[in-house]
This record gives sequence, structure tokens and C-alpha cells, in this order.
Amino acid sequence: MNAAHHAMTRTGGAARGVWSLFFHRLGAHRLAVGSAVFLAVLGVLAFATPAIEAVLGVDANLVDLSQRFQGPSRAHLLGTDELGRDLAARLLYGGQVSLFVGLVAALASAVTGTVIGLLAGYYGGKLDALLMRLTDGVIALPLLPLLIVLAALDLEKLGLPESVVQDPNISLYRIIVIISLVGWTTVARLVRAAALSVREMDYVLAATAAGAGGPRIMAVHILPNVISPIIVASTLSVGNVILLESVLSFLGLGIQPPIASWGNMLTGAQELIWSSPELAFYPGMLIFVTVIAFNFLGDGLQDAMDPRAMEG
Amino acid sequence: MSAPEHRATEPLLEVRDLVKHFTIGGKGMFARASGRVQALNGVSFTIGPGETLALVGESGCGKTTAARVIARLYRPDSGVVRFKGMDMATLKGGKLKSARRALQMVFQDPYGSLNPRLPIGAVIGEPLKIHGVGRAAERRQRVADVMVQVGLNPGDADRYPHQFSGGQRQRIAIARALVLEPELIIADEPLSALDVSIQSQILNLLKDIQEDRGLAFLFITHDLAVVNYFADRVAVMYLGHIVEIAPRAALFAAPRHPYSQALIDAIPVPGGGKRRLGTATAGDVPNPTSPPSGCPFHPRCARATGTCRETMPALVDVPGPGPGQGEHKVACHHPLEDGPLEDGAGPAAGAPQP
Amino acid sequence: MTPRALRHWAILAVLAGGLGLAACGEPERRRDTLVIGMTQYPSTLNPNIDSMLAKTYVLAMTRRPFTHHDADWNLVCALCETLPTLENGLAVPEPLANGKQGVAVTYTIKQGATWGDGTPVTTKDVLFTYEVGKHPASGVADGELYRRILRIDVKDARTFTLHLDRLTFDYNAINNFQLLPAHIERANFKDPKEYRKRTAYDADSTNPGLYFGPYRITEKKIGSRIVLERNPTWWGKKPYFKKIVVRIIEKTAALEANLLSGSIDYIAGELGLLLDQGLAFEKRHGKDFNIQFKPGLVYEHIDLNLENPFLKDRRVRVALITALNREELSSKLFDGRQPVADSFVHPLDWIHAKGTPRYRYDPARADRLLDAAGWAKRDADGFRINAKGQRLRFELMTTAGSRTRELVQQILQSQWRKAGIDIRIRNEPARVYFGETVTKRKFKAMAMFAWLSAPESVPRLTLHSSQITTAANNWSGQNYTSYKNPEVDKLLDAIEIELDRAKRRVLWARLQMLYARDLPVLPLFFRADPFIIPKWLKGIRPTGHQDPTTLWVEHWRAEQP
Amino acid sequence: MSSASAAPNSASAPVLTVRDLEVTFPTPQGPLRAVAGISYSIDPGRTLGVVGESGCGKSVSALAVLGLVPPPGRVTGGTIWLGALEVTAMDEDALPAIRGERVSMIFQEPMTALNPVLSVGEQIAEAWTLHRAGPAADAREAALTMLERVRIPNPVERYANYPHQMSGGMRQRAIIAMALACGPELLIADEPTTALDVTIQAQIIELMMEMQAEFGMAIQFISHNLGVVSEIADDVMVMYGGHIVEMATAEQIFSNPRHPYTRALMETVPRLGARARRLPTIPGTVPDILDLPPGCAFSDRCPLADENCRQAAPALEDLGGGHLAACFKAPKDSP
Amino acid sequence: MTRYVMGRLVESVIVLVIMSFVIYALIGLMPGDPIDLMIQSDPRLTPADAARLRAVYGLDKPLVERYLHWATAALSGDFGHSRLYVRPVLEVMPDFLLNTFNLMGLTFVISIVIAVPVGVYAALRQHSAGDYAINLACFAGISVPIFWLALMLIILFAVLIPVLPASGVSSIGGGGFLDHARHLVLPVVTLTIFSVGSYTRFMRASTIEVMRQDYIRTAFAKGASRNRVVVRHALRNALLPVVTIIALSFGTLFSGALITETMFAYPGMGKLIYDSIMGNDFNMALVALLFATLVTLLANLAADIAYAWLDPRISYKSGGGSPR
Repeated sequence: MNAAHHAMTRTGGAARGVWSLFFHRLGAHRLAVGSAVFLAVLGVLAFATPAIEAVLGVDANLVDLSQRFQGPSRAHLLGTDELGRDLAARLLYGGQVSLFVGLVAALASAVTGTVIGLLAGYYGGKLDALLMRLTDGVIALPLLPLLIVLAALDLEKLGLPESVVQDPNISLYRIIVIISLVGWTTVARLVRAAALSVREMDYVLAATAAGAGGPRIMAVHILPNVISPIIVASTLSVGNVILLESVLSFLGLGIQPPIASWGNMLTGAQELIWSSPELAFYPGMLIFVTVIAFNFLGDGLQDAMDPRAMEG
Repeated sequence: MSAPEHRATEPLLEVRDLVKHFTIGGKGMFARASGRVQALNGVSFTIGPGETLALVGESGCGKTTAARVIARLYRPDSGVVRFKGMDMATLKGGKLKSARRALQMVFQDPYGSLNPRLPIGAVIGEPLKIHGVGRAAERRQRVADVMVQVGLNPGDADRYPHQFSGGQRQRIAIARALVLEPELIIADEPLSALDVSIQSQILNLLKDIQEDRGLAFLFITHDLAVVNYFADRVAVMYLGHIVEIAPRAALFAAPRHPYSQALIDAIPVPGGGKRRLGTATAGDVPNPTSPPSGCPFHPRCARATGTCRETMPALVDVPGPGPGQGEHKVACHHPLEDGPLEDGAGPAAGAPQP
Repeated sequence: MTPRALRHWAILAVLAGGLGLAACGEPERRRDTLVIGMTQYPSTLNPNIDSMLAKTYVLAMTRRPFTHHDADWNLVCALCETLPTLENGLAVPEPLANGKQGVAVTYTIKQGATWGDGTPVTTKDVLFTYEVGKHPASGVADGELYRRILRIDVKDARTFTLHLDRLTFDYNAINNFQLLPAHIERANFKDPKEYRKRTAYDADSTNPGLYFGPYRITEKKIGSRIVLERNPTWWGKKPYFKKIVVRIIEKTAALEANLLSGSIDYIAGELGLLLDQGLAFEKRHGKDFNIQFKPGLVYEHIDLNLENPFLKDRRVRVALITALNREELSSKLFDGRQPVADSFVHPLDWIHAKGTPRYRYDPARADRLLDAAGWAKRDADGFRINAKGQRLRFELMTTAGSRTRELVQQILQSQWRKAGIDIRIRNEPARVYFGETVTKRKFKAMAMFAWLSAPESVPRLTLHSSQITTAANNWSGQNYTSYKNPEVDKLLDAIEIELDRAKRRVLWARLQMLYARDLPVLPLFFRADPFIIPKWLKGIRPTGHQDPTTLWVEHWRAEQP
Repeated sequence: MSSASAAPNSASAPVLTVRDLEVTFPTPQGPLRAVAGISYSIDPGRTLGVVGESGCGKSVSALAVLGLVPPPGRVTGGTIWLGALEVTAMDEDALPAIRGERVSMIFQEPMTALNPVLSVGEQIAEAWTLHRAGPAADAREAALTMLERVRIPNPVERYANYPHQMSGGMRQRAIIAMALACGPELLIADEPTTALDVTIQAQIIELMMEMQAEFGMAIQFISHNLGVVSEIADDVMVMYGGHIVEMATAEQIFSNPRHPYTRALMETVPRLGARARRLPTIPGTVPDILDLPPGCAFSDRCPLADENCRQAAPALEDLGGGHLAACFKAPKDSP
Repeated sequence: MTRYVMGRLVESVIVLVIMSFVIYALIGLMPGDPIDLMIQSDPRLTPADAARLRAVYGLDKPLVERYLHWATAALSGDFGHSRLYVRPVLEVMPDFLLNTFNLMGLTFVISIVIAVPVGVYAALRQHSAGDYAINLACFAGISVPIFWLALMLIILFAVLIPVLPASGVSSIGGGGFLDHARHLVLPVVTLTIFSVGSYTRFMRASTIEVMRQDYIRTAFAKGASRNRVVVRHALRNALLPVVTIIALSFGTLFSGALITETMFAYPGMGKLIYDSIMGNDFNMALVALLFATLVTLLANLAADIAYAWLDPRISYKSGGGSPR
């Protein structure tokens, strides 16, 4: 097995570049490819919402009390919500917000986690112990009071300029910051573990022996080699963030209206579940499908990036 | 062979009384086997300019630790590493960096020693970049030159390590070690992960380089047969101690330590015929966390006596006529007598002729 | 174990666990039990400690206050024989030592009033309750009434006279004098500081001696349900239901599901569905349920921070309200069930002044006012700006997760947008919003919330200039708008002590007039609660004020159609 | 060794007969023929050394004998007989009955080849239990006996040891004990000493020879190390790129290698006695099975190769005295 | 071993003390206090009342002083009074704890009983249709918004096909085992759907990893059948990493599942903690959170012990193994 395997690894590598191999393996994961396509389409749609609104002649924020709970029609493709707003347009805006929150919070968590994980894993010793205790602490912290405290912080007292505090999207940024503050621990642990093992690789020893300093080794040698787990974890965490946002909305701590997010649309609509189930159905399904797509994509990426998952 | 007839006044590398212990396993009792590994227990040797010293021993004997302590990848617990007159154990910052220019390493696993995410041109050029040598164009040129030297196609500089075979990767690793024109290369088992037909290519490459550039080598291996081709002097290690150190010829001609003899005996020789039963050295390599008392080899040694169990013999000059004073040392209470190798255990009649 | 066997394992585990249990149905309940669903759990059952609607709702089935308002908003006696008045001589004004006018009011405990353990309700209990109520460390929430009682004279076991320190128009309303059983609670009151922890209402909730109403509590599952059974010592009409179960289901959607699945019979209007859920429910199940909407004394409004430089200008405040089409909001969103409010006075309240100015939707007027106030120009987004280039922007806050308010908020935002007013919505969880932002006047411009009140209640706390919350007075008071009008202050003082209804009506009218003119608050509407009553359940009569329907629980009955 | 063309039922009755074995792995680049039609057999009590570099197919062919080719690899041609039993025709469910019973296998890494959560004794006893009916006590007894026979000191104590409590040499002994617990006719050893220190390697080789003397089984000994093969093998088979390039007795091969690859391989190994300035080398790299030259697989590295070698693949033919080689240039014995 | 466990317990106590202060401080740092909330629900409350009540509840004292006061009392076994439930917290908690234990424990057991065989099955049939179906189901469970799922189940099984109670712990008057069990079905199913996916994925990944190991090949080579290899050789090794994950998640059993409990009106620890935080019930929140923390710490310890029990490579004593 070793021999054959060996030969195959080499052959695969020699015949194709690392990226084409990666895409080949990812391509074998049909669900992941489907998910990627779905997410790409969703992303394009969500971020092209203003244009789509213009084309369809609707306004997601236009309250029209004479048009409440309209069924699908030419004017409103999916009908209207309880305030007579175009449901399709709101879903697209909601998607924009949910994806934005998911992506940015996952990215921010990944960056924080990577920096902390790299420092802990590479330098080890006391710094490692300190950072890992910090990580444990953050994990052990009761999330709820933390969320409430954070949701209640007076941003002006923190020295933020008024233009920021007054920003209509402030609740969105708040959520992103809150999730990032507690979400980095997974990546930090992953990166630390990966950094610990990469640190022992001969090429790191070679670089050290050649006189390379810590920052260079972390940036050039460790980071590129721990990037796969980071990407996988971050992809999976985008889905989790979207779910978490919906739960926060459920608790009234999420993104505040009138900004639409799937989470707050679903939460708002669940009280109308009996009279207008479609209002809950669409955001619920979109959350579900999007989160599952991120999970499939993450799974596919994991397989594609795992050198042993050759026989796929 | 370019073994210098006259040793330069100052050795290139001097290692004295190196001690390094590791605590393994974590704290707490759930650690997977914990304890202190006595990796190095007072190791001393020197390497002159252009000289090749082979450090030979079995797994866990401390040879790799010695290499890493010398390269200052680990700090020794005690002892001195003087490289070009500088104490590697205490150097810091810029001085350490400049000392490192002259000392490079080649590792065992060609798959693990190259960063898979860097094109090989960058891998080879990295030491230049670290030491700020030349401009980008000059660096590229030097990388191309050294690639040619080790038998690689400079046009492949943009390819990634996984696109190369094991032997080629080892060439890349050697090129990386050479690019700064060091004075000493520490090669830690550079052949053992390679296929048989490739080993000889790399061995020849190393030899060519050594001859062309007058480089000194610290060559770490478990394979005495390879040593025979490459080393000027040989140090045999067992459980953190150097048990015998001698010029190559002297060691193979007349090993004094029973362990050296055992190592030589154990080498299987192609065409040597079937192994005769009962010639293998008995016993296991001891656990470095709990080394035996006295001479660490005594539990496996046929010549062991009570003294061996109690006191560790010192590394002393071999008595009688030898290659030269201080050249051949052994750490044994009951060293083997001088004399030709016993029949059968020695070299085979010769390679079969085609 | 083959993979096939593994698969069987998995299926079996699910089936055995789930469906097996589902097979055995819930036993059919007979109609002698009524299951009420509501959204809040009453934390304490002690009638004097803490204050929450859920507790009032449950306790009204087990005990009665001396006085309360009936469904027609008239003050009536419940535990007393006759409502004392100046007219019938049971209330007598008396001068006080400090020269002020006090009053002595005499009550007689209802004949036959007996605690559930057989001990008669006597004036001993009255004295004990007074002792507890006035003790500063006892933890009684509403101490105002007890502080006003200077002393109690006991005539006999059933009759006593309260001496009050002021003669106000509501001298005979002692709705908050919640009688405690001295024979049980006295022992727990030995250390007044510990009383709130020791009270039998929480430590021994099913003790029959704690209750004298039509029902008494026989089971309490914290956070989940309270079971009440008929109290044999009840003096009044024998209740129809043998047993009443109050179940707590916080999520209204789940509450509705439980109603439909039959796990509960009736959703308490006071603590049940939101109005629009009720409306939607009516559309779908109107034929199976009687659905009543009773607009009540819950006054939804927006407190304006009058220290806000833009809001200081009355023209801006008037523009704000004339730019709103509250009628459309009410008719579309609430099916007209929640009447638009013109002031803090409910239209059903007798003090409501017909002539109070009313602001109707008048966008042209709003435009004129804003132009005049220096907000004539518009910026690229269509919002008004002043000479300094500042945008006419306000932050509108309310409780996060309160869906109706959030909907209203968005409608207001959209309506104001048409007038060129930029509204930024920022909501907070109730505990932060009420715990900090509103009470410490941290809202920058607008805070939307509701006041609960009683018929003819004097808005001293919210309108009197002495009640402006500041750090200096340790954030006490409820005048969050920092409204200051000397005439209003005077009116408030005068109304309280004016005993003559006709004169009082004039004062009330003036107060409403000033309120409407100054607009420290933007009135929105009076909230209505949907009562979802199964066709067979009769006798529930929503009150519209803070006294719950359960005060008449003995009239509730099941009637098969 | 018997000739590869021998029928399984012939008088010599080899333990193992492999004929035209072909093992293929599907890969994204097309099917990979890891073993490209090889035929050999092993006679009772003999040791066949299989030599080759990585990727030559030596391990895969051995795994095929036990029906253990790792998926998605498959035996795509040829037959394998254990005695008269055709393994390649057997049902998947029937294979466990012969594994460990008639043919056993030991692997390269003694550190990972034992289950870390079961005691060494249990694992040996299990090998016995799988093929022998009997109470647990018998299995334990059998395991203790085996521990003793592979010269593990204190067998009773060692029985309860977990693999991590043993050194590499001890584990390899335990693995051998496990493999031999049911006295198989054939032991396939896939690089059993590669991961061991040289002194321990010598011990294990001695042990295997002793065991062969005791149990009389045939051994297929796979190694990349010519020296090791030389120490233990009666017959030697050299593989290159999925093919057998040379097969003969150890004596024949080592004294007179016919195939240029075998010869080069032997020359390139550094040895103690002879010391040249430079070692002879084989140019090029270990072949990529997906990218073999069209004719002889070795033709691109062979100093003797000509156009013919690059066009046509030489068959394995008898050069005289049973010395087989697949080379157009191989010198034949003059008849 | 005993010394080790003792050491870990001491460590846990230190962590608990630190946590207790952090939690206390966090709740204390949250704006507002109970009296403000009380005012909101009863506008008749005068400022004088508010000040008096603050003094009664000790809210007028600085945070640290309040904490020290609590901590001193806690040392003598008095963990304080719940403000919301007006009972000593230790008296309030057991009911919630028992409910949570039933709910989460059952979920936990069912999840594992499903996850282990299904995960192993999927791993053995990697890339088969069955494996894909299982993966799909796992991801579906992980990805569904849980309150949405709960609502769907209520609609489906309590309203459309009314076979199960929609909420609560037990029927009125009822309280038999069967009745309790029936009330548990929907919340348990909800939580199981949510949690079984990740367990299954862990089990699957772990089994795939183990099936690649050399000793599995060894077991095949000595003639073990596929089932025997899976059960005797793979399962225990594959369970090793899963045990850690499971044991760690065990800690969350006692902090409850807020969303599910809310949807099913199921009074468990999740709700207790949430309500007590939202209701400014310091003592209740603190003790409940500390209890959850304690259980988490103990679960970690249990995980380590279980790991050591399953994996002989880990020993309580030093020495023993080979370092290589």
C-alpha cells in the first residue's frame, strides 16, 4: 500500500499543479461544488440587491400598510411581509447582512485566532501557557452575560466617534465584534496545534538554522502550512455565525430592525407562523440551506486539502 | 580523500562536555510516558576545517540532539560549542545570525525538510534572503548556480517540492545548505530516507561538494557502511555518550569498543551469504529515560564485569601503537585488543563483478 | 456486527425512543378543569413583595383586595362590606397636627371572610399587614399607601379605620392594601429583613391558610405551572371549575400551538398573544373561539428627550406628530383595535377631555413647521438639514425583541422619512433599556415604551418637574423627558386633593390641554389585549385596566353548545 | 524455488504459486498497474527474498496474496494459489479463514502494527482463537508458548504488556509470534527490519531464521536492502516498475547478477571492505509507474539500453540453471 | 492516581473561585438593577420606595463588597436567596436540574447510541450512497435553526397530528413515568437532531482515521473478519478521541439548552440561567453558572480518566513507556 500510495502521491503532484489537484479533489465532492456554486450565486444576488430592486421596481424598506401580507404577484415575486415590504427584496438584503456578518465575523475570528495560535504554538513556554489559559477562559466565560454587557456598552464612552455610533449599521458591527470576540478560540487552538507540529518540521529547523527569526518563520513557513485547517474551520464557522446570529435574534440580542437579517426575519415571523407561514419559511430555509452549504463546502475543502484523502 | 595531513591549529568546531536532558511528556500524571531523557551526557569532539566527522549510533543515542545543539536549535544544559572561535551556546542576535551563515544543515526526510508551500527557488534562496545577501537578481543567479552545482535544472526554480522525487528533493536541501557557502555542514542522516539507487547519487554529490569546496562535515548516520565512504573520523555514540572516536581506517581496522564491533558485525552485506546464527548482539537498546548504571552498554556486552555495572568508563586514548596520539579514544573498561578483524564479520570478498 | 446490523440498531433506537411513547395518547380532560396559558411566571406569590402582572393575575383567584375597579372602571368593594365615602359618612376628613387635611376611612371586612385553613379574616390581619407594609426593610414594593396611613384604629374584629395623611380624591381606594394572614406570617416576620425570604407564600405556597378567595394554590412547579383548587372557605359564589391550572409558556407561537393542540384551554388576554397574532388567529379560528379585544390602560408613547437641541423646539415636536399617520397605522396594523392616543388619558376614562387638541396626519403642516424651524433644506438622501448642515436625525429606541414595537418603529421611521426626518433605530434588551437607558435618561432623542396605569391616575411621577431623573436625585422619578411646566406642576398638586369630580374634570381637561400643547411625549395608542376564549368558556369579561379578569373567576363556567 | 511455470499440483508442490498477477489502482491520471503481471512460486521451507525500490510493486503483490490490496486497488488479472487452493477465486468472506492460518504477514512498522489498546498477549491469543476452537485458557497458553518461542523474556509478565510498553525489537518479536501462532505454511514479511536499529535488525533476522527452522514455513521476505535479503534468502526476486526483472537463487544472484538493474543495485551499495573514491550510481530516478518508458521499464536508466530495449519489453527467461532475467542484454549461460 | 485526582480537584476549586468573581462582576457590570425593572412594571413605585428596596436588597453597596458578602456566606453553606423565585437558590435549582438532566441526559444517550453505529457504518462505507445520505442528514441536523426545528415539530406532532404534548414537563395531575416520557419526546428529538450530527461526524472521521492504521491491517492479516476487526480493533481506538469530545460536551448538559427549553416551555437550567441573568437574580445566576462550570470541570476530569481507562498508553505513573 505504501509503495502504491507513494507513487500515486508523487504522480498526482508531478502531473498537475497543487491547485489543479486541489480543484480536482474538490470537484469530486459534488455537494461541495454545488454548495460553492449556490453560495456564489447567493453572494452575487445579495450584493446586487440594489440593482435587482431597481430592475424589479421594489424597495425593501418601503413600508406600505395597504400591501400587507400580499401573496406572490408580478409586483412582489414572493409577496409582501407584515409591513407591506417586498419579501424577495428583504430576503436578499437579509442574505446580504447574514452573509456579511458570517463572513466578516468568521474572518475576524480567524485572524485573531491565527495570530494567537501562531504566537502560542511557535513561541511555546510561558506565552503559550498564558494564551491558552486566556483561550480556556474565553471558552469558559458564560456567553450570555457577556453578550448582554457587550450589547449594552456605551460606544461613545469607548471613545468611538459619533459618526460611528450613529451609523445605522451599528448593531450589525456590534454583532460582528461580539461574535469575533468569542469566536476565535477554535481557530486559535487549531492553529496552535498545527503550529506546534509544523514547528518541529525539518524545514522550520532548516530556516532557524539558517538564521531566520520568529516573525519570518511564522509568516513564511508556519502560516502557509496551517492555512488549510484555518480555511476549513473558517468556512464551517461562517455557517455557525449565521446560526448564532439567528439565535441572538431569537433572544432579542441580534441585529436590530429595520436592518433585515435572516435571523431577525425568522424570529419576527415565527409569531406569525400560523397566519403567514411563508414569512418564516423563506428565511428559515435560506438559513438552513446556506449553513448546510457552508458545511458541505467546508467538508469538501477539508477532503480536498487532506493529503490522505486521495482515494476519493 | 582529502583528510588533512596536518590539523589546523584551531579546530573549526569544538564541542566540549555537552550535556542536554529533555523532560518529556507533560506535567501531570496523564502524560504519555514521562521522564527525563538524557540525550547528551558529556559529549566532546572537534572538527577541523574541511574535515568530515561521522557521528554513528542507533536511534535514541543522542546524535541528532548533538547536531541540533551545535546548530543552536536547542540550548545545551551545559558544555561548550565553539564554532570558529565563537561560543554558539551564548551567542545572540546578529552574532548568532552571522555564525549561522557558516553552518548549515541537511536533514533526513526530504519530504519534511522542504516547505511544501514555497517554490524551490525560494527554498534555496531563503538563506540569502535571511542574511540579506545581494539584490533579488543576484540572489536568483546564485540560486541558479547552486542548482546547477547539485545537479538540478535551474529552470525548475518555480516548481514546488512535491513535483520532485525524493532524491531531487535532497539535492534541493543540499543546494539550500550550500547557497551561503558555509564552512560546516551538519548532515543528519541525509541518505536513510532515500531509495538505494538514489543514496549513492547523493553520497557522491556530497563527496564532490566536499572536495570542491573544502567543506567540513558533521555526518550523522546509523549506517557504518556509508561512513566508510565518506568520513575522515568516526565517533560512535551510545546512549548520550561517545564510546569510541577514531580515524575511519583505524576504527574499521580495529574497533576497540565492543559496541563498535557489534555495529560493524550487524551490517548485512549483499552477497555475504546467509547470516550465521548467534552472531547478533543480544539485548535491546535501553530506554534513554532510565539508562543502565555504569557503562550504558554493559547489559548487552559479553565482556561486562562488575566494574562496568558500577562506573562509567572515561573516554581515553587507546593504549599501544595507534594512528597518533589522541586520535583514537575509547570509553571501555575492557576494550578489544588490537588486531585484524575477525573472519566473516569483516568485509566481504568484494563486489561481484558484472 | 455487520454494517447492516448497525443500521438496524440506529433505526430501532429512534423508533423505540420516539414512536413507542407517542402511541399512548393523553387522557381526555373533563370540563371541570380549566387550563390557562400565559407567558410569564409569577416569581413570588407574596401579594406585597415585588410587583408583576402574572402574580396579580394568579392571586386574584385566591384572594381579594379591599377595593378594586370593576369592569366598568368604577371603584368597588371586594373584601369590605361597603365602600366608604364622604357621602355615606364612612370617610371623615380630619385636620392633622401639621395643619394639613387628613381623612379617616372606615372599612368592615366582609362577613364570612375566612382563610383557607378556617381562621377568620380579622382586623388582626389588617394590623399585621400594616406593620409589614410600613416596615422599611420588609421588602414591600409599593410603600406609598402604607406611608400615607398614619395609624389604624380597630373597632372590632371586622371593622377598622385608617387615618390617612392627605385627603385626596381617591381617599377610599386601598387597592394595594394586600391583606396578609397574621396567624401564619407573623412568625416569619420576626426578623423583618428576612421576611421576604421566609414568607410562607413562597416557602409554603400550598398552605391553605394563605388564601381566602374562590381558589387556593395546591401545587406549584417553579417556572412551569401553578395548580389551583376550590377553596372551601370561600364566602362568595361557588366557582364552576374544580381546578384551574395556570401554565407558563413564554413563546407566543408555542402558546398558540398549545391552544390548538388542546394542552391549554384558554390564553390569558392579560399575558397572552400579541394583538396582531390575535387578529390573525381570529381570521383562522374565529368560529371556534370568542375573541375579544379590549383596549386598556396601557399607554404606548414615545418619550422625547427635551434636552435634545432639536427636540427643544416645540415646532419640531409638533411636526413629528403631524407627520405621522397613526390612524392608518392603527387601522392597518391593528385592525383598528388599538385606538390612537391623544394624551395619557384613555378615552374610556371619565376624565377624558373631549376638547383636547388632537393632532391628525397633516404632512403639509409638518413641512411648514419644519421649514419654519430652520430645517428647510434637504440633503442628497432627501433628509432635512439645518443651516449648520446638520441632518434632522433622531435615535428612536425601544425594547429589542418586542415585535409589535419593532414593527411600529419601522412604520414610524418610514412615515417620518417622507417628511425628511432621519430616524435611527437602536434597540436594547429590556433589562438594559429599562434598567439603564430610560431610567437614567440616556436615550438621545426618543424612547418608545408604555405606561400602565389605573383609572383616573395622577401622572405626577411622569410629568411633575420634581420627578425629573438626575444623578443628583439618584435617578429617582419617572419624568424621563425632563418636562418642566410650572402650571402642570400646580395642576398635578391641585388634582390630587380636589374631591369634587366636576371641578376635577376641569383641572384634568386643562392638564390634557397643556400636555397636548407642549408635547413632551408623542402619544401613539392604547394597547389592546386579545382574549382568546373557547366558545364553551363563559363569564370572562376583560376590564381594560390593571385589575385582571380573574377577580371574577367565580363567574367563569363551561357551557356546552 | 521452483520455476514460475510450475503448476500448483506438480510434484514439487510449492506453498505459493503466483501466476500473471496484476494489481491496478485507479487514479485520476488513469489506471496504475502497481503489479504488472508477475509469476513466481515459493517451495515449502524456502525463503524468497523480494528486492526492489519504492513503487516497484513488491508490497502490493504480497498484500494480494492475502487479499488485502488496499482499496481502491484491485487484483485485475492472474491467479494466486496457496498449495492447491486458488486464493484469487475465493469469496471475500472466506479469506479470513486462510489469513493467519495458512499464510501470515508481518509489516514494516512494529510501532504501529499492534493495536495500542489491547495487550500483546491478547493479540497473540486472538490470532490463535481466530482459527482454533478452544477455551480462553488454551488461547492464553498458546500465546504464552509463542512468546517464549520468539525469545521474549518473562512471557507471563509480557503477556499483559501493552505495545507501548515494549521496545521496537520486542514488538517485532511479538508480531512474529502472532503471525506464527497457527503455524502457517507461508510467512510474508514486508520490510520487517527496516524500522529497526542495525543491531536489532540482526536479531530479528536471526529470529526469523530460527523460526523457519522450527516451524518449517516458507518465507517471502520483502526488503529494499540487498544486504538483509542476502542474509536470509534462499532465492531472490528483483522487482522494478511492477515487473520481475530477475529471479534466481541467492547464490546465483549475488555471485552473478544478470540484469543490469540488479547489478547496478549491488554496486551502488556502500560496503565495508571495498572503498572506492566514488560509488557507482544508477542515473535517473526511481520510476514512476504511471510514466514508464514503453519498452523495458529500466531502459531509461540502463547503460546498456539500445533502441530495441526502448521499443519492446523483454520477457523473463531462463538464462540457465533456473536463473531467470528479463533483459535482452543479459548474458546467457552457454549450453 | 488519587493524588492526581485530588490535585485536579483543587485546581477546579481555584478555577471556580475565579469564575465566581468573573461571573459576579459580569452580571454586576450589566447596566440596570432589579429595582429599575420593578419600577417599570409598577409605575406607582416612588423614588423613596426604590431607594428603600435597593437598601433591602443590598444593591446600594459596591460590587466587590456584595461579592465578598456572598462569598463569605457561601463558605458557610448559604449560597443566597434567589430574587426571582424567592427561595434559597439551592432549593430552586434541584427541580430545574432534574428536568435538565432528564432532557439532556436522554438526548445525550440517544445521540451516542445513534451516532456510534451510524458513524462507524458511514466510515466503513466511505463514499457510498449510504455514507452520503448520512453526511447529508448530519449536516442537515447541524444546520437547522433550532427554534425553527422546535416549532416545526410542535406544529407537526402536537397540532397537525396531535400525538404528543407540545410543551411542559408533565400533564396536569399526571406525573407518571409514561407521562413524563411523552413530554420529553419532542424536546429530546429536537436536541437529538441538533446534536447527533456532530457526534456522528466525529465518530465517522475517527473511524476512518483508525481504519487507516497499520494495526487494522495486522488484524486483517491474522484472519479476523471485517466485523471482528471493526468491533474489537477499530471501535475502541476510534472511540478514544470521541470520548473526549463527548465528555467535554457532557458539561453542557447541565447548562441546559436555552432555546429548546424556551420553545417547549420546559423549565430547565438553560432557562433558569437566562431568566436569572435577565431578571438580575445575581445569586441564582451565579450559583447555576458555577454549577455548570463545576460540572464542566468534573467532566473534563472524567474525560481524562475515561481516556486513560480506554487507552493503556496513558499511565498514571511516570516512566513506563518508551519515549520514541
